[in-house]
Amino acid sequence: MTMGLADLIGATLLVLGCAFYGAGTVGLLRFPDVYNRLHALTKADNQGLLLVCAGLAVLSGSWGVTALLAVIWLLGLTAAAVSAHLIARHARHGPDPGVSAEEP
Amino acid sequence: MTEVVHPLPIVVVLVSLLAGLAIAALGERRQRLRTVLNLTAAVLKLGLVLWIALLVMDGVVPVFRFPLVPGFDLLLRADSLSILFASLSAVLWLVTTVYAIAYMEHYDNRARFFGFFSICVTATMGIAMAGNLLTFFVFYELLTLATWPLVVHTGSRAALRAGRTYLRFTLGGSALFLVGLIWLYALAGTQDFIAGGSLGLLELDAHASLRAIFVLIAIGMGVKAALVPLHAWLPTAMVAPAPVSALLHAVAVVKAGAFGLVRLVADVFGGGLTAELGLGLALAIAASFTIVYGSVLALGQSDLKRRLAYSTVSQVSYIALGIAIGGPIATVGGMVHLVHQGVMKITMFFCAGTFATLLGVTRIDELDGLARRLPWSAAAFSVAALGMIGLPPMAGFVSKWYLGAGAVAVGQTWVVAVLVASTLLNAAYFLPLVSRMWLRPAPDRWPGGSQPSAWVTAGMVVPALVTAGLTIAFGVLAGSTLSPLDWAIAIAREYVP
Amino acid sequence: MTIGVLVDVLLALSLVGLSLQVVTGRALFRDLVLFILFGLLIALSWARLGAPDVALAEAAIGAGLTGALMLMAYRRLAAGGAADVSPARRRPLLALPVAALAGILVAIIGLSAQGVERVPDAAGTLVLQELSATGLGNPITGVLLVFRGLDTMLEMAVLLVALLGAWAVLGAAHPGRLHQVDRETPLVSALLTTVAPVTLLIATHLLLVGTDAPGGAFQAGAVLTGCGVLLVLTGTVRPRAAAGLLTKLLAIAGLAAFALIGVSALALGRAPMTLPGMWAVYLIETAMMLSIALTMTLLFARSRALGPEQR
Amino acid sequence: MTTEALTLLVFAPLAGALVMVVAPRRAAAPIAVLSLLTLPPALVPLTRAVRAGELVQLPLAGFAAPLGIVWRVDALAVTMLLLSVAVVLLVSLHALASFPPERESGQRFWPLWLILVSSLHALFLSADLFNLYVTLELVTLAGVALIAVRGEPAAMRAAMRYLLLGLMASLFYLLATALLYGQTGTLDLYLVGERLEAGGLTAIAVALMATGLLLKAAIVPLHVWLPAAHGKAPGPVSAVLSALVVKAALYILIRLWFWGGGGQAGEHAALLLGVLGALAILYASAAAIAQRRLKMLVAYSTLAQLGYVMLLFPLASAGAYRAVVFHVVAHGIAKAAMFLAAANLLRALGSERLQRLAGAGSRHGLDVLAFALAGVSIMGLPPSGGFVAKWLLLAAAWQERGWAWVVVISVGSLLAAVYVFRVVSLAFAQPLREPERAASAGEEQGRAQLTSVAALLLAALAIVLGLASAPLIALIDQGLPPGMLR
Amino acid sequence: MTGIVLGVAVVFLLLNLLAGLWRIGAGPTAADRMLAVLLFGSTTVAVLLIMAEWQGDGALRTVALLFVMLATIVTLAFVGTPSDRERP
Amino acid sequence: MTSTTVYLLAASAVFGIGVYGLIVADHILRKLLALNMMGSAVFVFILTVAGVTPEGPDPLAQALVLTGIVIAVAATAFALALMVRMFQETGLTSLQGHDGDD
Repeated sequence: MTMGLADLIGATLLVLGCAFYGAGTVGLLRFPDVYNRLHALTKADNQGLLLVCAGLAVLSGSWGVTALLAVIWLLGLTAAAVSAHLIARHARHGPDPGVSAEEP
Repeated sequence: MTEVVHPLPIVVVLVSLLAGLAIAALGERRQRLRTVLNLTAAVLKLGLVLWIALLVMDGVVPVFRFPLVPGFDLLLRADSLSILFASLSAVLWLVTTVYAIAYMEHYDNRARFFGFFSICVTATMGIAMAGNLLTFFVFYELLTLATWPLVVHTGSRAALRAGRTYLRFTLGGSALFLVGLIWLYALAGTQDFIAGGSLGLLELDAHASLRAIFVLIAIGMGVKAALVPLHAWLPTAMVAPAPVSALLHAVAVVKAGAFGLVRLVADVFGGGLTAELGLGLALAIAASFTIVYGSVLALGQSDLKRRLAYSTVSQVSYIALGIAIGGPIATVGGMVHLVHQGVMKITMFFCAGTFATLLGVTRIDELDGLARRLPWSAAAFSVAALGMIGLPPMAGFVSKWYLGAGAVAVGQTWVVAVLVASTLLNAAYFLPLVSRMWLRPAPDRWPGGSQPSAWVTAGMVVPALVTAGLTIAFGVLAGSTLSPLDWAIAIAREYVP
Repeated sequence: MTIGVLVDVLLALSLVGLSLQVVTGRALFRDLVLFILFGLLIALSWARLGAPDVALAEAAIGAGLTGALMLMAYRRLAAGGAADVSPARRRPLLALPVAALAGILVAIIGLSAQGVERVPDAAGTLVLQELSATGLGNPITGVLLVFRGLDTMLEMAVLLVALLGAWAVLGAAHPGRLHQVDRETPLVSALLTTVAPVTLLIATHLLLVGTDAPGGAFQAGAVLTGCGVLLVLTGTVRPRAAAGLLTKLLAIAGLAAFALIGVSALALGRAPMTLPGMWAVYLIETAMMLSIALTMTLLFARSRALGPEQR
Repeated sequence: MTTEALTLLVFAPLAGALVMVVAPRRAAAPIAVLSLLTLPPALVPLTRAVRAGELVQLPLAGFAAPLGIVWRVDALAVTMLLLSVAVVLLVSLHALASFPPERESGQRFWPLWLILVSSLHALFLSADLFNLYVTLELVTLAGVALIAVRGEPAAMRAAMRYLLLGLMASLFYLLATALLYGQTGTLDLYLVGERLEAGGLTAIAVALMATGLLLKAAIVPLHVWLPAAHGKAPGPVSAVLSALVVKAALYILIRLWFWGGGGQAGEHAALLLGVLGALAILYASAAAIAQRRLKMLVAYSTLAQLGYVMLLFPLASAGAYRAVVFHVVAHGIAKAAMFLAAANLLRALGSERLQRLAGAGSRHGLDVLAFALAGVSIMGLPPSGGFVAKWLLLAAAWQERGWAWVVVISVGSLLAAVYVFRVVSLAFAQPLREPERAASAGEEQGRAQLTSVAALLLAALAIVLGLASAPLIALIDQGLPPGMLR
Repeated sequence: MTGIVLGVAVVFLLLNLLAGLWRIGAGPTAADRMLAVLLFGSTTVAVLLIMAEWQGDGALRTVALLFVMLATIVTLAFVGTPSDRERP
Repeated sequence: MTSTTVYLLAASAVFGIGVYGLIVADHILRKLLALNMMGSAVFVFILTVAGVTPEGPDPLAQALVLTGIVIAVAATAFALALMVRMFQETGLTSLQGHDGDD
């Protein structure tokens, strides 16, 4: 049960990533309105994903995996950005009447 | 008697079936072609039945077999008893067809009417030729299905109600019949009709089961034979057109039930076994009760057709009575009454229909002086009525004589009392009609009616005269060869050697 | 593996909790979102159970497509002014015992089935033994295309029936306009220019590796559907009222290819559904992928055909 | 020959559907006719082989069970295929007129119709539990789509209910399939039958599967979806749903029970199934009597008639098996005729209220006749197929000393008489008022006649079946379940 | 040792994810709920990637890739507007 | 307690809950949600009950699940199309009540 240096670095990165995720969630739960939550969540989660990917890349020690992780992170970045943008617009222009029907 | 595989029995059945289908398919407008088809089929059928009769007289029994369900064939078998019933219906169908063509002149949906009319006769022929109980059942049900449209033909509320009642009784009865049949099949396998009774040959020990089976099947047949208390459908069915009533009462339905009882007692259980199980006496008592009770009810009717209907209830049970008493003489009496009651009752219904159509007369108190207006019909009616009462030399007398003598011969003298009572009651409800017709003065105005063309009138009167003639002839010529009586005696020899 | 079990317990509890919420909830939209999350967790469960093929399919179809389809349907109802807050009508008298019984029954039989010893010559084991003869490396693809091709072919028929059925009930209604996303927004155009090509790439990848590794026509088709849906939602392609020949041909391509090759085996004197070689596998998989993608996109867009935007 | 025949039965209608999707409209009718007309010749070698005592087997793709899927054809399968082809051909004749292939309605209808036929055949051929699941789903989905094909609101509601319950039923079935696979390591029904051992687990698996199948077969009390689904569907669809689709689920149940080891669930389970059947007969007949709409009445009648099939499980004798299979055929044909006739009357009268039928007997004689003839078979009156079935069933029940079943069967047929004659009586009644019928164009007239002819042909077949029962019974006897003595 | 870290990370992320559920329940707007979906999406991706390493199953990375790609679609489907009302 | 047992119990519970939802729910969409969850539960059940081979879960069971998932999504898509059309025609999103078409 020994841990090499690479493992140590990888694990640390991973733990840090998780911490960012945790922060994002706290933001989602605690922040006062939808824009604040959005901001906190996406930022933190992207950071978290980056750190997790980096950590895993180190742990795996394989270039192929690292490349794939990079692609995933980049795509995740785009997806998160677009989603956050769209949700924000939706929130600002007012929910469409159909959807809002469920609101109390 | 040798059995020969022969297509004749099925051909006889199919003739009227095909005629019926063709008539229905022709449609409403092709009236002349329909009439031709009707009459051709009827004549053809009569010819075919005579042909079979000739074969049978030569000692040949034509048989047609066809697998229906596992273990059971559709068996058509023309023995002497079949011929008795088949020739009755062939003759009466021809006559009734003529009458019906005239009578139905102003009715709607005649193609449908004559279609089912023919199918009805198909069923009757099948019943006559049936060689085992299942075949009998098949045609018995077909008869129900084919007569129902005739009963409800007018589509009025009353007709539909009568149709419902009719179905309630017949289908209920046939459900019991079927259960009895299944039971019998499980107990004894296939039972073809054999003179003297097929079950007797097996020497089964299951008396209780046999009794139950007999009761179940007898109920099924008793419904159509209108045994009290299964008779209630018959009077309500009087709403049907007159030819239908004539057919129902004289040839088809009621007679099919009675014929079935004959087959059940004589060909399945056999006289010996029936008596041994105590079923003969039970059936005789039921029949006797029906005879008396039907007559009493008839007495209370003021409507002509209803009185005739109750009279039928009473008269048809003579057949069951004869067969139930057993012994050669009573058996002859029962079987010959099959024919005799047919010709007499059909005459009366023809006439009743004629009265209603031409003069609007439907009630008994409207009959006064009718003989002056319609002498021929009145004469035919009177002959049939006197025959029913049992006045010699009419056909009815022969039947009653053989029944009485047969009962005495086997020691059942109480039956004579029933016969006497019945005769008195017959007289009580028929004689006033005859006397009203001939002795009372005619009213100024008849209740209604129409003035149809001469050939229509003739088409209604002549058939009644023919059957009235037969009533006399069967009585007067009872002793000659080939009379119904002679034929019945020949049959009885097969059954009670 | 105690941590592993802990993960499993967490997942399992969340699954149960989510399903309970979905069933008893009062606001439909919220329950819909929960359902989507349920799909995500199921996909994680597949990963935990060691079934990456299924996890792939679940991620693409079960969680992604189904959720999106439900959301679209919800939108359509909402657009029609359907009252959303239709709380579950409670008839627990009837339903509770039935449900409890069903659950308990399943649990009992499942647990007791766990105790049943695995039959040594179970079909699944045979699949692994016989796989080398097929030239395929992925046993699941082997089952889907070679050993039990009929199932897969009929499954394509199910998809076609769903499409034909949807067309039939669509009636004469004109396809609606779905897009609302402004393509002029830089982010959306970025999405289109990056994600759409990548989906094509991944779909091709999944299709090709499917013979030997997790992946295959269904997963690839689902990914491609994602691309199609993206195009529909951004208004890059528009619903059309009538299907052209190409649309129809593509819709039946998977089923037709499978059936045709399956039947033509007869001509070679082999049993029907025998595939003549690896080329047939690739051909059928490609055709199936295209059919799946088109069918699902059309079902999503609720239209008979799609075409480029007309100005 | 048999390999080609089997392939044709499934692939010909499927190919027809596929070609029709892409072909021009003009070609639709010939494609439909062509793909359907290949079916009867395909049955010839199969029937011949089975009559010769052969068990026709076709391992698909050359992989035998348990690895692959095997098509197996025994006498039962051939019987179902014969029924299916007969009904499908005659009902298609009706559909050619009621859904003209070259019109919009026909374009929607026919591909689904042909896929339904294909999947039914695949179902009857299959001996693989999971393949049966796929075919069942296919049948259900195609059936649902066909119910809703006209876009009528009531039909769509009925279709929706059918779909939801059908999907749930499939899940029950699938669950049980998983369990059986876990226990036996095979999905092949026959191998499952060999490997399955009696026990609690087996009993529960069978119970689950039976629940799913009974739900699909609409056995009371799991019937809630059927009356509306069959009652609101277009005529040809109702006909095939009642004649074939519900039977398909029962077919699987019978296969499972007598071939797939399901009988190990025990006598009590069998009795329970029988009781459900009795309940179905009595309840649904009474419900049919209470209906005010023609097609709903016919739909409830289907529910009642399905009950008779369930009596096979407690009786479990060769006689009962023969009776029930014959009943399935007889009822299929008669009910298809009845639904077609009802649909024709409904269209002609413009209303399916029973009261509107008054006097229909003289104006729509052919349809009323078809209805009545089919009714004869439904009531079990001679000389019809229904009678032979009833006779066989009564005889079997009597032989097994099942007096209660005898009573149920008898009462059931009397109740059937009540609802059938209710309709026929009305047709004979005097019309309430003279109908105002717009004179229809020549072509429409021709179509209407074709629909009536289709109904009448089926009804005539229902009667003829009673007279020509021997060959069919011989065929059925050829394939008695293992362990049943003739 | 690394295995334990990976496992703990998965557990932590899952708990994280469950905590996000609260936002779905609380809302208050539909957008808030979609945000939770966003959280779930990105967390699931991370969980899958870690699991891939943990269980040594590279295929799970492909699953993660798929999730990333399809995440947007759900969002796109969500942001419907009244303009998609179908013509009568 | 092994992983498979955990998932099996969860699947059982979800199946039961799904049955409940299917019967009780009023809105068709919610019924479909319940149905889909039931489906997932059944798929998990299949995989756990089929047992494992040395190379992971039974490959046949995995293939069955894959087929099942596709069928489920197809059926769901069709059901949704039907629901939307039904809603447009009748304004109803529920199946409760009488088939009122008098």
